[in-house]
Amino acid sequence: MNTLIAIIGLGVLCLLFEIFELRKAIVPVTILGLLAVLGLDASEFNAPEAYYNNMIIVTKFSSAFSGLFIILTIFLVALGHKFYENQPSKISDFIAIKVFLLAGAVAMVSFGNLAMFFLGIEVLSIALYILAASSRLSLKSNEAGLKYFLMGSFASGIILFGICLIYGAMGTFDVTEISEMSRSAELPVWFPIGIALVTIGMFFKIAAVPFHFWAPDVYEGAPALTTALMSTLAKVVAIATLYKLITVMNAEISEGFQHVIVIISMASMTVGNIMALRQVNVKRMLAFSGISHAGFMIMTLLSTTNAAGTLLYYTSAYALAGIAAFSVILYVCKNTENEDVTNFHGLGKTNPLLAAILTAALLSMAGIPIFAGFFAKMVLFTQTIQAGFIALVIVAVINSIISVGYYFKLILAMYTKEPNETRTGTPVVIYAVAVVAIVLNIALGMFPSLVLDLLAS
Amino acid sequence: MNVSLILIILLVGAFATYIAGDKLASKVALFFGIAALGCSVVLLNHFNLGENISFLSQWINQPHVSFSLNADGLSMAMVLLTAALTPIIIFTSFGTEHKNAKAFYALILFMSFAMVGTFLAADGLLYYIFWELSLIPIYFIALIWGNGDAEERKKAVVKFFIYTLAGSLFMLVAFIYLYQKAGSFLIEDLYKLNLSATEQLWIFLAFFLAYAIKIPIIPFHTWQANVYQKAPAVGTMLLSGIMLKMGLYSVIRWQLPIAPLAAKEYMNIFIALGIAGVIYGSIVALRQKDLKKLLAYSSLAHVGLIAAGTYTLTIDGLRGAVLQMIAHGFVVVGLFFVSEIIYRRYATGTIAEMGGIRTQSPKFASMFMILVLASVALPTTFNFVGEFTVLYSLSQINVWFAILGGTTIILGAYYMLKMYQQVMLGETNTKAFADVSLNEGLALVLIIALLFFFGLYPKPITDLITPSLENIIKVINRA
Amino acid sequence: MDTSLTLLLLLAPFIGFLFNVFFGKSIGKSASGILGTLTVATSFATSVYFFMQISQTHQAIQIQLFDWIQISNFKVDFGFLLDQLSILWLLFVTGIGSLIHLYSISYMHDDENMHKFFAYLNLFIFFMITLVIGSNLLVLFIGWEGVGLCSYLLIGFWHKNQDFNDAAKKAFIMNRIGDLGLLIGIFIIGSMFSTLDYATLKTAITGTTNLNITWISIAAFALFIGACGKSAQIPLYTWLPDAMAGPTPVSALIHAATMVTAGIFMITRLNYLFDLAPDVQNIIAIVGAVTSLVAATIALVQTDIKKVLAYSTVSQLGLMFLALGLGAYEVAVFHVITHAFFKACLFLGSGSVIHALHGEQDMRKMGGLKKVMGITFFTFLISSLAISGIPPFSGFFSKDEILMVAFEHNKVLWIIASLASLMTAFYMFRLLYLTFFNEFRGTAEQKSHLHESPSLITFPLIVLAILATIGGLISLPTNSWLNEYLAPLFAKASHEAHHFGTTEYALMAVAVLGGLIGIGIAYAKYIKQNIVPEEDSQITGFAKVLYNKYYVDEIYDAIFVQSINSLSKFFNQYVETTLSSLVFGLGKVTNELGFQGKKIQNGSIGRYLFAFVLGICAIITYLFLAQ
Amino acid sequence: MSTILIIFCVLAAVTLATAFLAIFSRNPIHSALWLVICFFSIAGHYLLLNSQFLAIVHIIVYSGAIMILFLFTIMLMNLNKENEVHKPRITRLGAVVSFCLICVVLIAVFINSKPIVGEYISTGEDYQSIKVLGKVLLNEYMVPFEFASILLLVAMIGTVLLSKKEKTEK
Amino acid sequence: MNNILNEIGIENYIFLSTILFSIGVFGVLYRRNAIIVFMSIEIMLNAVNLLFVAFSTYHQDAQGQIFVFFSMAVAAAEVAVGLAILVSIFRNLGSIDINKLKNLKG
Repeated sequence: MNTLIAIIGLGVLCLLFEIFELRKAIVPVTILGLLAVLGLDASEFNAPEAYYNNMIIVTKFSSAFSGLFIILTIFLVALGHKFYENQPSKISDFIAIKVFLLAGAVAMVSFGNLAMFFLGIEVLSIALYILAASSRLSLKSNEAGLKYFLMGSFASGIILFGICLIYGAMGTFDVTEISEMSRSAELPVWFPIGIALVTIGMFFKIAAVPFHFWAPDVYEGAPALTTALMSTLAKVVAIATLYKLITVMNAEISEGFQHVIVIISMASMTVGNIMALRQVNVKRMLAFSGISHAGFMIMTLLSTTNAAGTLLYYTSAYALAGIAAFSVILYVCKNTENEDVTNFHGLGKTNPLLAAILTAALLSMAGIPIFAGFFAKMVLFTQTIQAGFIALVIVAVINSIISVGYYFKLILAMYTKEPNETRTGTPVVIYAVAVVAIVLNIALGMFPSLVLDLLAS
Repeated sequence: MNVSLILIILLVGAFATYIAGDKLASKVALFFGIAALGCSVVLLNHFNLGENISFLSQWINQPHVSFSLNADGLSMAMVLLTAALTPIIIFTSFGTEHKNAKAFYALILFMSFAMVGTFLAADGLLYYIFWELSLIPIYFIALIWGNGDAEERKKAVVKFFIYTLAGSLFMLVAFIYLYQKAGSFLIEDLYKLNLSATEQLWIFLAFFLAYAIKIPIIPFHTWQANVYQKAPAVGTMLLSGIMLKMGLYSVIRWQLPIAPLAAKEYMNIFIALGIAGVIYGSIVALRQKDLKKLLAYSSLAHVGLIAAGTYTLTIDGLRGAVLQMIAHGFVVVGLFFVSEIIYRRYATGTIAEMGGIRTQSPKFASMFMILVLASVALPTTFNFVGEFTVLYSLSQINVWFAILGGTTIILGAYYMLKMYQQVMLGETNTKAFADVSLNEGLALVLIIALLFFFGLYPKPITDLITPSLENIIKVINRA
Repeated sequence: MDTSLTLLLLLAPFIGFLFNVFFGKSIGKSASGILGTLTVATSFATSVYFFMQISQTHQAIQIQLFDWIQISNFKVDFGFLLDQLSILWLLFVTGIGSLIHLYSISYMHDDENMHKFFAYLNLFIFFMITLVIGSNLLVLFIGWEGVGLCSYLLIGFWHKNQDFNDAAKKAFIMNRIGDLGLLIGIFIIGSMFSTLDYATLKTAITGTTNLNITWISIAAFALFIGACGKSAQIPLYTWLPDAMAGPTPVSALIHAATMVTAGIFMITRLNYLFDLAPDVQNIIAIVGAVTSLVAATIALVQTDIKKVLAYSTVSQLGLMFLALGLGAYEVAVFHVITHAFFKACLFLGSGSVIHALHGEQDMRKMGGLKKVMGITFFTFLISSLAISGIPPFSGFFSKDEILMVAFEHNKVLWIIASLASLMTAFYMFRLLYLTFFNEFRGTAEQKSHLHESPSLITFPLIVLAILATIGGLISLPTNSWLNEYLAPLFAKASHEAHHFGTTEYALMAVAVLGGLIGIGIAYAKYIKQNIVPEEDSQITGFAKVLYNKYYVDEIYDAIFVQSINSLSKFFNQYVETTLSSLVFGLGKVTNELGFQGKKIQNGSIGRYLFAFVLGICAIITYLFLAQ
Repeated sequence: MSTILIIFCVLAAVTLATAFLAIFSRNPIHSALWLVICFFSIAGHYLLLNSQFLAIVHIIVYSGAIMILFLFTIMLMNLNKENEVHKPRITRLGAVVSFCLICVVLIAVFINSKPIVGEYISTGEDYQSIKVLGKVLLNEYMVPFEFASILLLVAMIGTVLLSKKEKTEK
Repeated sequence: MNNILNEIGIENYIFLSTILFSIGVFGVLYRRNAIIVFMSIEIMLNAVNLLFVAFSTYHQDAQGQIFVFFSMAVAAAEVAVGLAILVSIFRNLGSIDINKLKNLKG
């Protein structure tokens, strides 16, 4: 709770800074502030408590994920320092929106009441619509914004309908009560339908097939930093929320529901990976990659009792790799019109460090050992096999193989092609973010227990 | 003192090499390579004295993974092979200029690190990690420092990477399944499992896919020739000299003891596949126009025989396979170095452009000849010891296996001598061919000396590996 | 003492080899030649010492150096066995070897790589000694392969000529086919008796009853294939005539006197095994007889002086195998020894001729050399008489014994063998007449250079001629020293039992008569009628078939080499590409799917939402309506 | 059929009809006006269900604010004259199909489910007067209430951000 | 006090809402004018709001109505943001035809 309040306070502070003409200080102060919030969050980790009539329930799960969100936000804010340098008058707005977005995200994982959940998801979504469309002179950005907005609102409608049906069945929005009731009596069929609809809405948010169509278009059109945010923070928030939703409401996962999850997971992985193979635009490629990762993350829903740690680990690994990759993309495509692979030609020669970081990030996403991505997949597979879905794991494995194809396309472009332009300038912040993100990723790979055991009961 | 030391040396070496810069890189790498070799010899000494040099520490709690390195005779032998070949391979590269040398040598040491790890790991997941880890450096080595047309090379290398990765991922699934059953990735726990026949079959096949691609056993070999041709000499040596042996080692260490019922049940099929590889590889090698490709197919034939030996599940088969693995490691490194020496002078790998070299470079010709002979397993070379033992074990299963597998000594002689004739003999070549330099000669002599020494006196290695192989046989026969 | 002497025996040539390899070039040609010769002579001296010793003690010397190969049910030592048989072999290997080394000093003097030649020769002797004195089959196998290697190196000694290289390669590969057989035999023996050691093996085989005869027969047959390869028997004989591409001393040493007898040595060594497999023995006898006849017929029309000798060697080896097959091991050994003398002499003599003619080997371009090359001619004549089986030369005794044994067992074999002997006499004297008699048919330039060879060449000739003359003494029909000497080796009682009666004398007379008839025909044709063989193109009829060696090379080429090559082509062009495209195909299909999939993602919000709605409907239907 | 049911049916018919008309009208202004009527009919439902406060809020927010915003935008863009070319037939078909599908599926599910039997509970307590709503909203739902302000703040910043011209400082 | 749903039945509200919701969905798919599409989404949200109130009555519970407030807030916020996006598209494109927004695809 304190975390949430502090974050909101920080967002307001950002707006105040604009008023007092302290623009230069916004980014550093926000980062410092977020670090402080991170500390606050950590202090709440071992003090689970419910606040304000169960509106906010702080648990290990929520504080751990909040911590991850805060870290990701720190990276994204730091990257914004460079990204928005040409729009000084808007920087406070951008930063503030991101901080509020973080607030929405934290609310989403620590909700104790479906109202909080819904408001959280709307804060997040609306902030994302704005960020996606934020490059107002670019038609691509506008298009991305509109597409995301239309489809997102549609999905919100579905979620709302779902919540409504849950309410209709239970007569309350409080998850604890819902959980208790769901266990006891015979329920009207509204409840499972409501759960299904909410889940579908969340599937949209994490871009799972067949609700994924928005993702590539929006990722491509949105400004690169927003894409970074969507592919890392937003996706992670959505899957964490979905996981929490399903576990906390104690929705009895019926066999049919498991089948649905399995099919969607398989479809997401397969479609995402196959579609990514022929992409030229790196952001678009990562969008499809994100879709396939969504498929992987959904696998955690099959073993709801003990997969929280796994999910945290997977999302951390994925998001950190994503941050590292996007830092490099931001650097490379800063002055280019698009984010095509051609821009990466010869990066291995012109900037070996960033090339190495991008390589590492892609390897992590591909699930090559020592990077956290490998352990994430491994633990996930272990759990899924334990849950008895070996066919799903085999599909996942085949997909991992396909995914190598496009990740390596980018790596090959960096190392085997001749550079077509000279790159100058060493933006320290981008370097720092990229290095820290990838180091964290590798550290997670070396000591997976640090995160995996965090949520062990 | 325990075996993790050698891993640390190699890893530190890789970083040190990178830091040392392009000029010093090769020397620093060689230093660390030799240091690792020294370390492994010292460790061997400790091992022989009966000290415990294994290493075990908890790593991941949930799922239960430990950082467990176990040094038994088999592992030590493979580690020694790696540790001995690494400095030799680094040394052979001294005659070739490599741009961005620091990265190049660092990758070599890193690869060595990963391979040593694979040989030592006693925890399934740790083993898998090292196994995968070794793929990355060779990928970059082949990709960046390789020769030939860049597009072709890219195609070959990516195919190789994806193909091998594909195989090993199924192994990962198998490991996870085993974990699920045993509650641990530790090899001793996996050895204790009593799986049903069906389970064993699937596990066996999953492992087989990984190993068949890595080794390679036909028909999973299609990546091999192209990658060998395109990779730089060092890469080819690492691949053929050590990396193939990872697959064979793993068959002995993991596949057979974990799924013995399946291994016994389908033994004949897998032996037959190995032997088919012998014949097929030899026949395909006959018409190769590229020296490195020819050597690749010869390698296919040899490892086919080794694989057949491992699948006999007899102590002779395993022992012969291990001996032959080590012998083949040295010979193939020597032969690829020979092709590199020719490449340095003629800048070609095409056999048709060679010929008549012997008159210009008698020393080189002799050493090449010896390597050719070793490769065709002439008695007194190390390869004979291995090949004899393997063929003997095959004859114990079925004489026809021995006869068909034995065709390697005929066909092998045919294509190797044909190649030697086309490359070295005939009218003096119009292009000048400088005889081997001191460095080149030294490396070759070293390899040759080792081959002869162990060819005449394989006892140290046999004694080293036999107890652990007997243990493995015991595990295989536990049910 | 014995150990170090054995090592001296073994290692002396090896040291010579090493020295010649590393320093041969710097110490000069003569020095390297002398060094090479001395090392072999040292071995010879040691062999003589051992011979003396064993003649007195009758005790085999066994030496074990170290463990070599460890197999589950047995262990192979690196050990040596010096018994009657091996010492006998040692004597003539090192003896003739020394002579040929000596000969080579002069013969090879013009070659720039003479030190290498001596290195290889030394190496050969080293391996031959290993082969002979090894205490088990695997050490024998070292030598077996080693001599094959040296043979390869020496046939292809003039490596600039790719034809020679082809011949060398062929020799090596055909040998290896045999080697595989030998290995299989070794495997079977190893698994049956858990030992490869001769001594243990002998006790194991002779001491046990109810052995599995089938497997023993298979083992014996496999071993026999090995022997076929090394000793150039049908079907693996074609390499030997081609091996004449090597320098003549090589032909004399390796391809006449020593290496090719390895097969006989091995079978004699394992006589107790072969005795248990009568079927295999029959095969051996038949193969031997047929080989001797076939090779002899081919030799009838060859015009290359060395080719004739080569086929003669094959033919004689066939006779030895005949004897082996009939269980008369000591007879075979006897013929090995006499054959070594006269055939070495013949080869060296032909070398002397070729030397004088600066490399000319075609008999049609020789003639009349008797006048200039007296010593060569004389020694050649003696050896020819010996090989033709004319008493009192050594060949008479040995060949006669073979024929006699054959007669005892099987008349058909005897007829074949006799026919082969008759032909032998014919073609040897054809060779002699064409080369040494009548007028010189070469160019004038060659004629002006004709000369007798230097004494370094003639001396070995003389020594060998003497041996060819008196060699028969070691095993006289009535009083065979050799049989007695070898008796401890054999499991069965030796053949000396045959008392000499009329049959025997009649047989002897028939044999001699045959020889004389052969000589007579040759005389009539080549001296009286002064016929010179036609040019290649004019040969017709059966002679052409013979001249082309029954087209066996071509048949082999068509059946084996070509089929393997086309198989290789097939594999390379189709199988490899198919397999490769299968793997690539998977990738391509996925890629193409990705490409096609892009069309679905067409940017239309309507379509996206439609998919969304469909998704919802599908899930709801599945969850709540389908059950 | 009771009066209430009849009222319900009429209101429902109006709601659905106006919703359809809003979608089918070519002219956006007409659409907006139909939609306003639709909202009013929904407010009628609220009144029917005796939640007067909500009905009023609904009219104020939707008809008063949101629809005015729509109309304002339509006027701003001068869209009122646009004669929209109809989407291609396949798209229309898709729309109809999905409408039917989602309708049929959802209704089928609801019909399939167990019908509610017996009396609806009636506690008799006041649960929807302004007073009660205010208490619930500002006590129990204080946090979401505050959080909604964040939502609006974000929307506000966002709208400003999207419309604000960049200062050309360079 | 009698529960009004005894007269009408909660099912009818559910059906009404569902149909209204479906009409919203239909509108989103059917129209290419972005503004109308927005309106259709508003219809969807209103359909749910209606159901909330109906359920609120069904349970005799105020929370459902409270939720409607939030839902309205959300609707308002969405409309504000959506229209802002629409305006900037109109500025760039001169049209709000969503069929013209197909630059991002593949």
